[in-house]
Amino acid sequence: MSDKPKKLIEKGKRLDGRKVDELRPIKMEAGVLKRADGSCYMELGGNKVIAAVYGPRAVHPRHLQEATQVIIRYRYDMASFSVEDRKRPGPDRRSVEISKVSREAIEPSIIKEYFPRSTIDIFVEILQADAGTRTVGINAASVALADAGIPMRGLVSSCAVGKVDGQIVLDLTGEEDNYGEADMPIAMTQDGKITLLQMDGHLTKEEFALAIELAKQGCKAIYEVQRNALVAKYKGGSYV
Amino acid sequence: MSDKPKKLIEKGKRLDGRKVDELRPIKMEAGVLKRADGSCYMELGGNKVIAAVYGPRAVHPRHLQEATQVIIRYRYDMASFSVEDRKRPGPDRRSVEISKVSREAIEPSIIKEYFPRSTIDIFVEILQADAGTRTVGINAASVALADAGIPMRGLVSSCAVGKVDGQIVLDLTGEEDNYGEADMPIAMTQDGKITLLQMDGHLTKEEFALAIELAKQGCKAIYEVQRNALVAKYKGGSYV
Amino acid sequence: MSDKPKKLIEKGKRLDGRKVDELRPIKMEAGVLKRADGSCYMELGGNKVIAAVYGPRAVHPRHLQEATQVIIRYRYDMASFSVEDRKRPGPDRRSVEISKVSREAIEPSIIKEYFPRSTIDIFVEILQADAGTRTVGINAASVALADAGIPMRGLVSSCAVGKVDGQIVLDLTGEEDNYGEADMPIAMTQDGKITLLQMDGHLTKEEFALAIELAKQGCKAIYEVQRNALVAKYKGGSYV
Amino acid sequence: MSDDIIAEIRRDYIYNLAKKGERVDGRAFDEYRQIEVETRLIDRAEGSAKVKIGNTQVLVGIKIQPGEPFPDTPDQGAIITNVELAPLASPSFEPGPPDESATELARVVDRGVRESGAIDLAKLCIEKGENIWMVFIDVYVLDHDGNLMDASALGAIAALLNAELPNERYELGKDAPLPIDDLPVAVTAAEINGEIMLDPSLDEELIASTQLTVITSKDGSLAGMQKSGVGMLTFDQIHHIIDIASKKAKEIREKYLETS
Amino acid sequence: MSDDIIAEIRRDYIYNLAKKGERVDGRAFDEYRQIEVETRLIDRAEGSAKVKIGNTQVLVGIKIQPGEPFPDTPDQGAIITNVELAPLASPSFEPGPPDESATELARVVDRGVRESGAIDLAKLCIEKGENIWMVFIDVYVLDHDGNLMDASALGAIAALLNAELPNERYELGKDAPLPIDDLPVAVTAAEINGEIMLDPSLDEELIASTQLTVITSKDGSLAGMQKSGVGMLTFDQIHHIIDIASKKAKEIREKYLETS
Amino acid sequence: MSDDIIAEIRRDYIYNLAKKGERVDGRAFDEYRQIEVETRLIDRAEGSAKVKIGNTQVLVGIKIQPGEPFPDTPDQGAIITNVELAPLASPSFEPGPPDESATELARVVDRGVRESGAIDLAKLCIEKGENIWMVFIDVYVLDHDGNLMDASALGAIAALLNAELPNERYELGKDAPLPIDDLPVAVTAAEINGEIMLDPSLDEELIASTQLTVITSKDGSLAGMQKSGVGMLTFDQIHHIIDIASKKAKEIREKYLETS
Repeated sequence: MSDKPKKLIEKGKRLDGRKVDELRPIKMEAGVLKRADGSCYMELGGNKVIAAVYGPRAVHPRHLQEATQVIIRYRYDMASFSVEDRKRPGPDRRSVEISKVSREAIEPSIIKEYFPRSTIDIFVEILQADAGTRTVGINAASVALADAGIPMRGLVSSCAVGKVDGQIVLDLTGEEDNYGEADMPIAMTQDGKITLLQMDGHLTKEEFALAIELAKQGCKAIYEVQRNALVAKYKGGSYV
Repeated sequence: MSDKPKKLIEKGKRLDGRKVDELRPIKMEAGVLKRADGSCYMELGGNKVIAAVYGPRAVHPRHLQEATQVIIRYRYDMASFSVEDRKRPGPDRRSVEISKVSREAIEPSIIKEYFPRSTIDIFVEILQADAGTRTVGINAASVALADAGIPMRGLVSSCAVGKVDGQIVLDLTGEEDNYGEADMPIAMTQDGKITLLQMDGHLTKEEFALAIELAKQGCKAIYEVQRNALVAKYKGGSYV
Repeated sequence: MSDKPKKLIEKGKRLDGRKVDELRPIKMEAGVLKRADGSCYMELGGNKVIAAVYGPRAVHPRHLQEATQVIIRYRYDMASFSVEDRKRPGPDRRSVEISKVSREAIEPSIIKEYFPRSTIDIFVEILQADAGTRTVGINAASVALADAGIPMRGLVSSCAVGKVDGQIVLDLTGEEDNYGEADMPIAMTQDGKITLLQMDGHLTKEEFALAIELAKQGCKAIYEVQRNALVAKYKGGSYV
Repeated sequence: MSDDIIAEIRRDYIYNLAKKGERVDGRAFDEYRQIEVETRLIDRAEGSAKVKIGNTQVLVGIKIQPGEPFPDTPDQGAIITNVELAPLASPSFEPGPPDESATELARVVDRGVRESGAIDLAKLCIEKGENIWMVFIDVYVLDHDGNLMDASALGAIAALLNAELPNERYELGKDAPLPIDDLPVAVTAAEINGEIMLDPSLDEELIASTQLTVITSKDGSLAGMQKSGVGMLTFDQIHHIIDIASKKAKEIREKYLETS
Repeated sequence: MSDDIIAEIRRDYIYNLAKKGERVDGRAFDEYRQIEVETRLIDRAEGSAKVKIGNTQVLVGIKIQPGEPFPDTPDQGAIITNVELAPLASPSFEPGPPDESATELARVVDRGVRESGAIDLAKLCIEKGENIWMVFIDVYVLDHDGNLMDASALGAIAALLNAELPNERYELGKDAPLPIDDLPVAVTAAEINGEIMLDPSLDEELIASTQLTVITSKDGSLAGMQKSGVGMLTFDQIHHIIDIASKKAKEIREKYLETS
Repeated sequence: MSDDIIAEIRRDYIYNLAKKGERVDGRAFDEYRQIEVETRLIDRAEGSAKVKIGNTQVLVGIKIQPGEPFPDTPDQGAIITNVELAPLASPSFEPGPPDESATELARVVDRGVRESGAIDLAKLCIEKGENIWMVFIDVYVLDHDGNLMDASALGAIAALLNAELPNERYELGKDAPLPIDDLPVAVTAAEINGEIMLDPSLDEELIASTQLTVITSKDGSLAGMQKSGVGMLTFDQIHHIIDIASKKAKEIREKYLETS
């Protein structure tokens, strides 16, 4: 880890030139994999993430089935080369927790009663990581679900907000996350209900109120990108 | 490990002031947990142990069921902070062996034909360890089974005997176990049949005969404590 | 590892005195274990290997069964003391791969349609290793299958060929494998069809053609030994 | 099958009560069950605490030993938090590696201590780049009747408060208390049928659509949050939870942590 | 059940085509699907490449870090190859430890690089017996439509070709390219109903009786072979495969590796 | 189902024989099956022995290598005992980590060697606190027809007796035999229908209510005991077992260990 820079925000500009309420550059494409029932690739700044959906499909063994609704499974995984120091392949405690909260963020948008005794599997692979991977994964997963034709109440959009150099900012970089005062990933449905909320660090109640308003804006912008990716799927498009 | 003290027994008194045929102070209480079907807390000297019983309950998957009798499972586990150097949570070879011999010590007292196709689970957690944990676990487990209303032929009582400074003694401390010449945990039914017998170290046949007589006395004293704990359950009581 | 000797072949003789097309001394005995349905012990130079076959037997759980044919399982395992530096017991990546290619080498010789919904288990234990263990395992496994009375189209025979000091040689020792230029284990059926083929190192196409002809000779010689071991089973014999 | 019917009846019953502003055990929506905190129970541990919230019971032991620092923080001690859902605590806990709930629980307790700055990690450095104190927080759940999050977090900070650095054992001077800078307290709320209730019992947890844990610092600021469980929360609900949670955290801190 | 019937119909269809010298997707027996190689996609990795062969897609990342040498090769660097059959790549891949196919795949790719002498391991020694470069080749299969072996092997060598030793990060001088001595290329053939076809698609793999992978060096010599799958090959078939595989390897090497 | 019936018939048959003082294979109650001990079979191992008791067959290999001492015994060598119930030995053995029976077996063999003082561990210290000899006793069960305990324990001590410290390999002088101080021998008895029988065969083990293993030292003292299996023993039965076991252990020691 390099040393902390003196200032992360100077004259309203962040180290990468963004304003405090600005997202990093985004790239998103649906339908990038052939075998998966639905898929989506997303870049957000240095993050490169791919999501795939399989299902609904039958559950084995049978005693794991649920009689009245589909079971959602979600696996968040980081590629070994996605981070500075090689990560051992496979799940660790961090990815187990992220898989859980990501599933809980996505699940309310799925109409689960349509497919009893079945499962929908969501796989998110982080190819390159640069802070905010779980939010990128949730965005890509939501589009992949739509791409797979899963009946949904709407898309889920996600972004992180936080506190850096005393200011509330949108979409933290790795550096801002490491040296900032708070990090808060959020996800919400199209109609503004919160499905993911985590926070580490310190915020006053007033700062929290500001932060959550900023997150709303961020998620709205993300939602437009998600919509466009689904529209673009029917016109072709390129990824990476 | 500190150095060996010169003498472990001086003028018939052991380092903690006990006589050779004396048990350490005991505290025992039944019914200390709400969720478990039966439970018991026991202290013996520095040992602090809690046992819980669940069952009889159905076995899944079905091919593990036994058609004519209940299956007994027993899990002895040491809390990470129960010993001087932190123990990694989870089973190791020692706890696997102790779980096996403890189950075999308890099982003969249970009337297994009453609950075919079912299982009774016994969980023993060592919260603090001070030599003799397996015997404390067996004593607490037997009371927890009774507390759960499992039909039994009687209680199983257990204690350790050993050889220290050339003498046969009852209920070894950690120090006596480390620097002594032999350690022999024993369990027996109310009518004096042996259900647990292990020995490490060296004993002549004559010493063994002495030791087993001393163990009989010890188990008898333990049995009284077990009985009282079950009686006290119906009058209330406090633990720890 | 000791240093590379100057020459591995001098005047047509190898370090252990063999000619380039000569196998190491072989010992083979069928039916050496009581519990197994079939078994075979084989020595090839310093290799000491035992193979056991169980089955056909029922598959549990049922959803793993195959409706029209038997499932073959093959487990190649090295004893911890079979190599210079103690090997941790249990499978590693090397043994997983060898188990796979060995199964695939053996499976074509078994008439699998005879036993639907069943499994045949082949266990190979390397007691002492000296280069070529997988080929010795395949030879012993094939005899063990015959010893178990499994219906087969014929035996599978296996040996390694390679390139050492620029020459194509049969049945490499550990030293020749370490310092040689190529190693190629092969297995074939009685009628000369290849069921195992692996190669590491460098061979020209011409060398490859030579090597495979030499392998044919080697397998033919091995086949005679296998046949004799099965014949000898009905006359008694000694192993190790 | 009959399990499902009982579950449905229980759900209806609690839902109907909630509409009337009531709870199964008669508590107010912002009322905790009885809390008990006992400390220094385990002599072998450098610190310990047993917390009961109603029938829920957790035992926390702190072990402290020297170790190597992480490469990216050569001058800071380390906190390692682990939660064991001991199978004696609930019929639904199985022996084995931690499942996702135990993992989440451990990570939220861990962040509640670490990210809130409760412990001054710089003071846990023995020799920069070489030797630091590793503080193991091991939570053993003994009886599970709901709200393990608050019980575990309270047990962790209570145990840390009475923990001693074992300097003597390693010939580093006299034993000394852990350098505690803050007393973060976790308060969990459940959403049931549109209503918000603090300290959900197990019955309530099973039917809650989602829960939100809010960790508050001594100075009243938010030191951590975790939404847990499928289900959604409105902005208003979140602001309401934060409001009552920070009040309740102050009460708990004063009553159980600042007296010891 | 109906799966079996579809499988049988597909098998018959491909078998009948093979008799007529044809393949499902219209290719000649010795023709590959379209190959695409993209490099330097992952900034965090010391080298990377994405390879597509038809719909099959693998991403290979190279990580390089200092480590201790193996006791028996104190003056040589180490190559550690790993293949992740990511569950997003196929409905039949499950999360969990590598199965025997992933293990075989990793080991053949590994030997194809190591035993062929593609990397000069002696130049990866930093300090004899103390410190060497460890080169991790991690293959992530993203989309599985057959012939993972050739895609993975091609991705590995393509990623190694653009990998840099991170000398600066460890204060060992300037970054430098990996010392690559050879460009081994794997070509896989499937045997179907007596016919030999290169680059089997997934449909073809599922009904092939066996496959043979041939790895060829720049100088045309054989640098590795692996028969995979139950089934037998005649001597003639093997010689034929080696013949066409070495020609095809040359084409692939020239087109995708020697231009970069 | 029919398995159960056969098991019941076998049980009745053996029970009835026992009443008449007889055993299935015609042995007396205190008689062993034929014992064979072969040593030095595995050149790669520092010591080895194969023991047959009837059809039961175990192979024990000793590997010795330098290593770090345990913190609490800085001047003593280490013994690590492992038992592999190799799946070739019995239809009921599965590949995988050791189950509770294998674990118990390994631990009893281990204590039989360690706690009996058979090896002078102080002489296995190379440099105090730094370097010691680690002695790995690996027992591979090849054919299981009952009484693995006695076969494994006998194999362990027989293999240790011919093991050599590989001093030359590590440039520590000349190879030397292990410092063996005692020759503990395990004798196992089964209780069947009130009768006590030594060396139970597999058939007898399956219906025995419990077993007791008694380990005896050269000087006739008891050096270890382990009751194994559900079931109870009276005091009289225990004294009787100790009596006949110590006699039998002396015979076995003289015949198979003191001649080599």
